[in-house]
Amino acid sequence: MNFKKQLKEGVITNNPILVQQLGMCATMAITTSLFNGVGMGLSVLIILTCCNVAVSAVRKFIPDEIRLAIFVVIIAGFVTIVDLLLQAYIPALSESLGVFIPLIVVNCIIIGRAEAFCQKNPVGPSFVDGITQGLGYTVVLIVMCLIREFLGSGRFGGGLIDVAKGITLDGTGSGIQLFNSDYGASILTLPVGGFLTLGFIFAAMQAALKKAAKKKAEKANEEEGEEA
Amino acid sequence: MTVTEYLSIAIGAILINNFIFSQFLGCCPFLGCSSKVETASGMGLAVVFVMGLASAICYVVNEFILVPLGLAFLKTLAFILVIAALVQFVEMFLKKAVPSLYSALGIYLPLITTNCAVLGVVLLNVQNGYDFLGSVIYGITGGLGFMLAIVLFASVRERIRFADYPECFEGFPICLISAGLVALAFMGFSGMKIF
Amino acid sequence: MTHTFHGGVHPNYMKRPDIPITVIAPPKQVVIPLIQHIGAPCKPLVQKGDLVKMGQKIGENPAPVSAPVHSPVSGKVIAVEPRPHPLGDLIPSVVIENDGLDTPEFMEPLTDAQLKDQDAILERIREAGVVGMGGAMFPTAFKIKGGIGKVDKLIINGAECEPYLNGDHLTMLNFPEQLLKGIELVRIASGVEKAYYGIEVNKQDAIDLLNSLHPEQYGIEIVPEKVKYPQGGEKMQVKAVTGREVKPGGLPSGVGANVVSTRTCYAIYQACYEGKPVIERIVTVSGSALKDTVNALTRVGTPFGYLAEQCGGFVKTPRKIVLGGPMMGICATSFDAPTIKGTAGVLFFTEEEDRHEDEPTCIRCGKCITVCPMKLEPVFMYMYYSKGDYDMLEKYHVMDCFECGSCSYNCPARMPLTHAFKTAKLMFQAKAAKEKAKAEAAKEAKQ
Amino acid sequence: MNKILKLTFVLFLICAIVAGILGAVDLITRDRITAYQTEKSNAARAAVMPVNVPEGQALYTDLDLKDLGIPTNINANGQKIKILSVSEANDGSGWVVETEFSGAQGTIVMMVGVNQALRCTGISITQHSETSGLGANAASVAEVGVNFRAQFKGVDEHVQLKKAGGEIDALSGATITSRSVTNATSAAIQFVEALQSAN
Amino acid sequence: MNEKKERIILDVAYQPQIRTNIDTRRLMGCVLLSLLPAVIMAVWQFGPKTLIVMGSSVLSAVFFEWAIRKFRKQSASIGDLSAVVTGLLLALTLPPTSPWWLPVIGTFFGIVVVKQLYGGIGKNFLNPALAGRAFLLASYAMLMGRFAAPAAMNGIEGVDAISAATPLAFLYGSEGMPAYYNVKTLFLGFVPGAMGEISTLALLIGGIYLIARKVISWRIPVSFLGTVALLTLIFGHEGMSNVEFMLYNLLSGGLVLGAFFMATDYATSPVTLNGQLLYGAGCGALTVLIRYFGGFPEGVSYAILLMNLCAWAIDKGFHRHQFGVSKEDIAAEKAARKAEKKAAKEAAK
Amino acid sequence: MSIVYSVLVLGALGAIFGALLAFAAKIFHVEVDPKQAAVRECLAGANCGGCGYPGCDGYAAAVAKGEAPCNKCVASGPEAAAKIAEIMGVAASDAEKMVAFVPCSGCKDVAEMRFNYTGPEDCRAAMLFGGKSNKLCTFACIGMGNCVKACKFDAMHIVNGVAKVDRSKCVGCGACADACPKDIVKLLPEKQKVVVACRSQDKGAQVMKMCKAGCIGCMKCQRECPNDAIHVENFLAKIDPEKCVQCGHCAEVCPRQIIKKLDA
Ligand SMILES: Cc1cc2nc3c(=O)[nH]c(=O)nc-3n(C[C@H](O)[C@H](O)[C@H](O)COP(=O)(O)O)c2cc1C
Ligand SMILES: Cc1cc2nc3c(=O)[nH]c(=O)nc-3n(C[C@H](O)[C@H](O)[C@H](O)COP(=O)(O)O)c2cc1C
Ligand SMILES: Cc1cc2nc3c(=O)[nH]c(=O)nc-3n(C[C@H](O)[C@H](O)[C@H](O)COP(=O)(O)O)c2cc1C
Ligand SMILES: Cc1cc2nc3c(=O)[nH]c(=O)nc-3n(C[C@H](O)[C@H](O)[C@H](O)CO)c2cc1C
Ligand code: SF4
Ligand code: SF4
Ligand code: SF4
Ligand code: SF4
Ligand code: FES
Repeated sequence: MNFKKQLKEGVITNNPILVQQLGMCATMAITTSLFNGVGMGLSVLIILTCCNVAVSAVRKFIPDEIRLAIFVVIIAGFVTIVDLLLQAYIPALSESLGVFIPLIVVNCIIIGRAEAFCQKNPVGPSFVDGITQGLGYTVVLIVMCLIREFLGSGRFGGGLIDVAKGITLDGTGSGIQLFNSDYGASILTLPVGGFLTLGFIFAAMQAALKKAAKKKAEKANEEEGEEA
Repeated sequence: MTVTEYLSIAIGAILINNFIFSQFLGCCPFLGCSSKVETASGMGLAVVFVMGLASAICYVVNEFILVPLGLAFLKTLAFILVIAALVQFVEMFLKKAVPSLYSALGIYLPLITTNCAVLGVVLLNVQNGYDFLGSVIYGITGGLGFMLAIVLFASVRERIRFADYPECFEGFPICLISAGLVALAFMGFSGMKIF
Repeated sequence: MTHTFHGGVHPNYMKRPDIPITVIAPPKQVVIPLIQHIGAPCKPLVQKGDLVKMGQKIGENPAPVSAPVHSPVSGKVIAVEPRPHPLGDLIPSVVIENDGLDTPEFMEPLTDAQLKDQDAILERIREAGVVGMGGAMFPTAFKIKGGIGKVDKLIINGAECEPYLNGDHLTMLNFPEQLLKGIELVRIASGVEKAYYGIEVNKQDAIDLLNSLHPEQYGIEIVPEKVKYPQGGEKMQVKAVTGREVKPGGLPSGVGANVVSTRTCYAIYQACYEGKPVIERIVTVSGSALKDTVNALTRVGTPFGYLAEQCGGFVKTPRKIVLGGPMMGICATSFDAPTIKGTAGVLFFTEEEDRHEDEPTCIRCGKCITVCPMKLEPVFMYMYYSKGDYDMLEKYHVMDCFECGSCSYNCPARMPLTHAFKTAKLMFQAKAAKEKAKAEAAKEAKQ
Repeated sequence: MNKILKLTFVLFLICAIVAGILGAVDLITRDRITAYQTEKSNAARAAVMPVNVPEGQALYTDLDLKDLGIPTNINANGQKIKILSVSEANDGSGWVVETEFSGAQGTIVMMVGVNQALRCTGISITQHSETSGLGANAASVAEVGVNFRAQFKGVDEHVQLKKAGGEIDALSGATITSRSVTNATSAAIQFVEALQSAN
Repeated sequence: MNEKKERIILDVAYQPQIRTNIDTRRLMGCVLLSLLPAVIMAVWQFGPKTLIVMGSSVLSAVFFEWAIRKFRKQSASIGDLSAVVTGLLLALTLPPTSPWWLPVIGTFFGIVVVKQLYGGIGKNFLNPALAGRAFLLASYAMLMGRFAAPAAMNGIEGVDAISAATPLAFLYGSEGMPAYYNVKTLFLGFVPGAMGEISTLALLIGGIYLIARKVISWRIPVSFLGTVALLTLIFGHEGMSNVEFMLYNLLSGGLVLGAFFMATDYATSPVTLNGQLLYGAGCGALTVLIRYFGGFPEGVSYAILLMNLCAWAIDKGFHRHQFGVSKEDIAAEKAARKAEKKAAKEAAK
Repeated sequence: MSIVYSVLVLGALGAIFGALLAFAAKIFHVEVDPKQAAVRECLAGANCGGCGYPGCDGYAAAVAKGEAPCNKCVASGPEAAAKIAEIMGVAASDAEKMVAFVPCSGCKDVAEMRFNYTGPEDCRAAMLFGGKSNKLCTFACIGMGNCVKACKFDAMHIVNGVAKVDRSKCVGCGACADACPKDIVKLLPEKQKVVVACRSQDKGAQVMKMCKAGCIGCMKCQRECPNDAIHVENFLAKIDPEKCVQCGHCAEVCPRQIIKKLDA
């Protein structure tokens, strides 16, 4: 397995959200500002990578009957570590993500990868898998944030970027106002907007994948034709 | 806590702060198990059951073990272990003791462990500082709210079967958009205060 | 008090009973299909080259559910071969070259004693080839026989609820006494004391005329009915007259009723009193492709193209030929097919009547539900039909649809509802047949 | 049996290891987390009730509501306001009262500073779910919000909206929010009054 | 006969061969006509600028309907006028002070996302106009709450011409109803409110016309209004008699507009007859619930949207028995099924 | 101190949980269908419910019972679907591969229409009218696409009014043949490449009037076939697959070019 292929899989062809359809809750709940999106994405990326490595490292010693229990304990351990670290060092992020940080424990992506990938692969690829899948997750979160923030309140980079202060890690950045927020459809920052935005991104992804598949098939056909 | 407070917890959990439509907890089974009304109600019942039970037990674990020992930071880990054990145990118990209920709910039980709503509800119980009864009520009514949402959504999906949407919306996208529209209607309950 | 049922529609009736009956000369060549009824097909009794007389029996099948056919003209048989049938495929038919002489060869009229004898009447009804002329074309003798003992209410169908058609009304007006006598015969044949004659009140003149002839002396009561389509439907007649509801999948005789139509009764009169078999009937010829409506007394076997010519020819190019009334009538696919015993009307429609939509979409107005006389829910039936969902179709009782067309008529979106339900019923039949064949094959394999 | 023991042991081991690590992480982070929380709550209180105490000394003392024996549900102009907590400024200048009440769209949590003279020294809204552009302006850092809140400096328990004959200008299009904020301010002052007379 | 002549290829269709002359376009036309009194009232009371809002709403609705169907390569459907109805109804639920672009966003959401994404007329499960309004309400609450005073209120003391309070704000507020807001002004429509909702009289004329033309059935409006009347009569409100309170409730807000024109939307309401009664009652109960306890002064639109979600389930629940099945038959069938279950249970034991 | 407590508490929880699970595994051990277990192995195990079944086990059980299609688990992707199909023995069968074929070429510009059909898109619905076909030729394919709707593999399409099989996609399941109310669609062995694309049993003269493509029973193919593999019965050429060697000579000599040699 090479990195490039895994990257493509993680971000596009086997994207955890858009293709594997896992981990919906946080995807819709916290993507209201770029700050949240990046923070959540990176948290998941780190936890996923750590869990992948840990699971893959101990995979040979785990009795099958309690496999899942062990996975869960490992995952919950890493989640708690990240949770505590965030509370101590980036409290703003911890506050704004709230219960969704501990809920990473039940995020299907992590167990899913542990079961589907790490259990069968050595540490190296598992590590890469954690990073690429985490990236795939993060990218979708960021896209969601950008859309919801822009259409909802005319802003870019809320919490993370400030016109005066540059990049802010304490979540106070007011973002770059692209148009008057009075004209923004603020419903998009509400739950309704979460469902709708993810729905449309999902559809766009399906359309793109289908188109790509069609092109591929056409190309294959052409080649076949040439050979014949 | 007073009776009115319990009542407002209940109404809040079912309608106003519905687990799905305003808190986004439990979206995976909500989207996955809603293609038929029958499946949806089975799933909903199972969630009510597990959420109520988990709230009760986790309250005890938190209040009598973790907090006195100063181990609040372990709650996520402890709770998920409890939930997983509980679900497994309930599954066993039902299989043996109440087979009829098992055949109705049992198949949904494994799915519930990975449901944000269950872990979410026990964490929120702690966060909101509910007492024992409050936690149980929040657990059960939160589950009822989930059930209301999923059953209603399942009936909407039965209708969407006859709709004619673009091909690329097949599957999850149209579900998500429909869920968004259902959430839009549920906004009618927002800000409602009964007590 | 007018009697009626639940649901139904009020189409634009376009009725012209004021136009007197025109006798149409039989064509040079008549085509007599050997199937003009429900049941076993007739076998030809004549061969190419035979000379036949008007009223001569030319086809028959001894099976109980069947009815013989007779030659409507005198002349020479020039072919016995498949020819286009108005209701479908190529069907074996006797083609007769008309000699224009109409030399008759009728049966003997029944004697007075026979006219009181149940068996003699039934025998004559069969011999004269009388079939349900309300459109169903079910052999009448068999139907009456089946009801003997079970039926306590005989209902004569005088609703003529279909738009355009005038044949029943004109029969009532022109041959009232004969009609009453015909009904009496049916009553005797059915073995009941009383017959109820249900007539829609838009034929008030006919009701008055019949009432003035003392119908009670024939054992007949006239029941005025509300003007509403499909008042003439069998189940609706039974409901309106007796208040009983025929069970799903059941026959009227299941609730002790039998329904015979006006024209059938008149045909029975002719058969018994005059010895004349079913060889002609009043056919309403109308539609915007023609100049005017014609109430044409037409021989069986007259091709549609010829009929139109005789009725004044086309003023516009016809787009559709409808056999029977516009609500229940089906489309013919060729001008060459002939009229048969069940053809009550031939309508030549142009774009004017056509309210067809290329891509209809249901707007869920529910207007189909309010009009369905069977209390079905067409909007859902159509949805499930479109998804091929057999289970739900069954649950929504598609098999109980009797294809009255009320729902489609009333649908603002022009959904082809009735068409779909007919197809769905056929699907069920095909499925059942397939399963039966499979089961039989399995059985055979075992043996 | 052997197998059961083995499984139990493995899971025990893993749990123990994870727990050990977590305990260590907790040790490292605990102080920072508590420090941050104190700092945050002090900052929120200082915004409505500044204190002058020597460096290094605690700024506020939390009072236990249960011990005070004063009713914590206050009816102000017909609205029910709940007192969540109260703390005393350590320089003796006044109190910070945390109130909870319903706004137009949901629950609002607000801090009110009250001085010894029973005058409001400032309000700050810490939690709310009012509509953005309407009620949410009450909490906003923009000019509308700042101006709105500034009106409450110095008011007494009889504070009222202009519509009801008082001195507070309501936020435009958000009378309900404005009214409940006003009522809560009044309730906080009433509470402090009861507190004073109880002492 | 005439071999040379080209063979006429006939149309065929299964029965019936004739159709009623009332088609979708005509039904929608009736709805438009019946809204005319309300439109006239709006223009009279709020001035001709309301025409701009209505115009932009209707035009944008039609444009989006046309554009999206073109984009999806579907047959054109603007001819059925349903988009015009949607546009007009959306405009009528907006405050008269709305800027012209507000309904454009609303119709975009209503037509593109709510209606055409699901395949167009009859396929949507949520009322497009109301969904559009809910979208706007959640997004531009500021603009959606600015109710101007009608012309009839000119010169009345203490009236803010730009943002007057609607009767509902007073009815459930704590200040009490000013004397000006009485049954007569409410009925005639001389009060602030959304463009189309103010005049109960104008709406009743239209609604009764629709029922008389059989465009809608009486069931939904009657059970809707009846439930609201009953519940408010029972529960009342302090400061006025229960009858008065009931009348004010019936006459204020979008209740009549909603009951006659929006709850009756074909696509989103039940089609079964008893189902319609339940649906109307549900709308009424939810309206009262939201008016009493909700975060918004007005509950009608959300009540209808919530009941829209239940329409399919209601229809399924009210599936009726076909002709020929008597009450005894149903009872017998039920008994048989029960007995069967019992037998199965015993057999299992 | 808290480290010690946490180790103790969690260790205890872990021990209890481990014991419980172990007991459970022992006491409540249920024999699962080996097929189900094999299917379960292929699934991602995310228990996400995306398949519409209650969890991966539920889905695996449904697949093993043959109640669910093999490709419902999106999370585990198409490869897993292929593997499951293999386990279930759906795709790979030992029998000779069959491909569907529609023996009619009466497309719109070729066959004379009998009537102008208006009604639901459904071949059975169109058969309600005289001739049981919308074309003058009563044997013709109606082209309303019941077969297309039945095909789950997107292998059947209506091209210019006649059903046409995409041989590269057809898996030979026979769903189209089942769905065709006229019994037109036939399954042929894939190696049978020479076919007669007509099924009219009308006399040649009649066919000439009705369809520009149809077989007129001219017997040329029968005469020219070097292997005696083609015969005209009821005015229709018929190939004997036992004798046919796929030379395609008949296709070359057919004056109506109704005998076709299929590629691919
Ligand atoms: C919808 C519908 C409408 C009918 N209308 C008439 C009618 O107007 N007059 C009539 O004689 N038969 C009508 N029939 C036929 C009757 O149902 C029934 O077949 C007939 O009265 C039986 O008498 P027969 O066997 O003598 O024809 C109608 C049938 C249906 C299904
Ligand atoms: C969607 C929506 C959201 C609202 N949000 C608020 C709010 O957050 N705060 C508030 O005071 N009023 C809000 N209102 C308006 C109130 O319900 C009420 O009409 C208003 O407070 C009257 O104030 P006024 O007299 O200043 O117009 C909202 C109204 C709507 C329709
Ligand atoms: C937090 C948590 C998350 C879980 N996530 C998954 C998961 O994503 N996929 C899974 O198959 N099982 C998951 N499980 C375990 C299941 O609930 C259930 O115990 C398991 O499917 C039964 O194990 P088996 O299928 O290996 O026999 C999870 C358990 C917990 C406690
Ligand atoms: C009686 C009646 C009421 C209608 N009400 C609405 C409505 O409230 N909102 C709307 O968008 N369209 C309405 N329409 C138009 C149309 O039916 C609507 O766009 C459909 O929902 C589209 O599927 C109505 C149409 C009729 C005939
Ligand atoms: S055609 Fe069938 S479904 Fe339609 S109204 Fe008549 S009986 Fe009812
Ligand atoms: S009448 Fe037509 S449009 Fe109305 S619900 Fe029935 S099928 Fe749909
Ligand atoms: S092959 Fe059969 S099912 Fe397919 S379009 Fe032709 S007639 Fe219809
Ligand atoms: S003649 Fe042959 S090819 Fe032509 S339409 Fe008939 S069956 Fe099809
Ligand atoms: S992420 Fe919440 S239930 Fe799956």
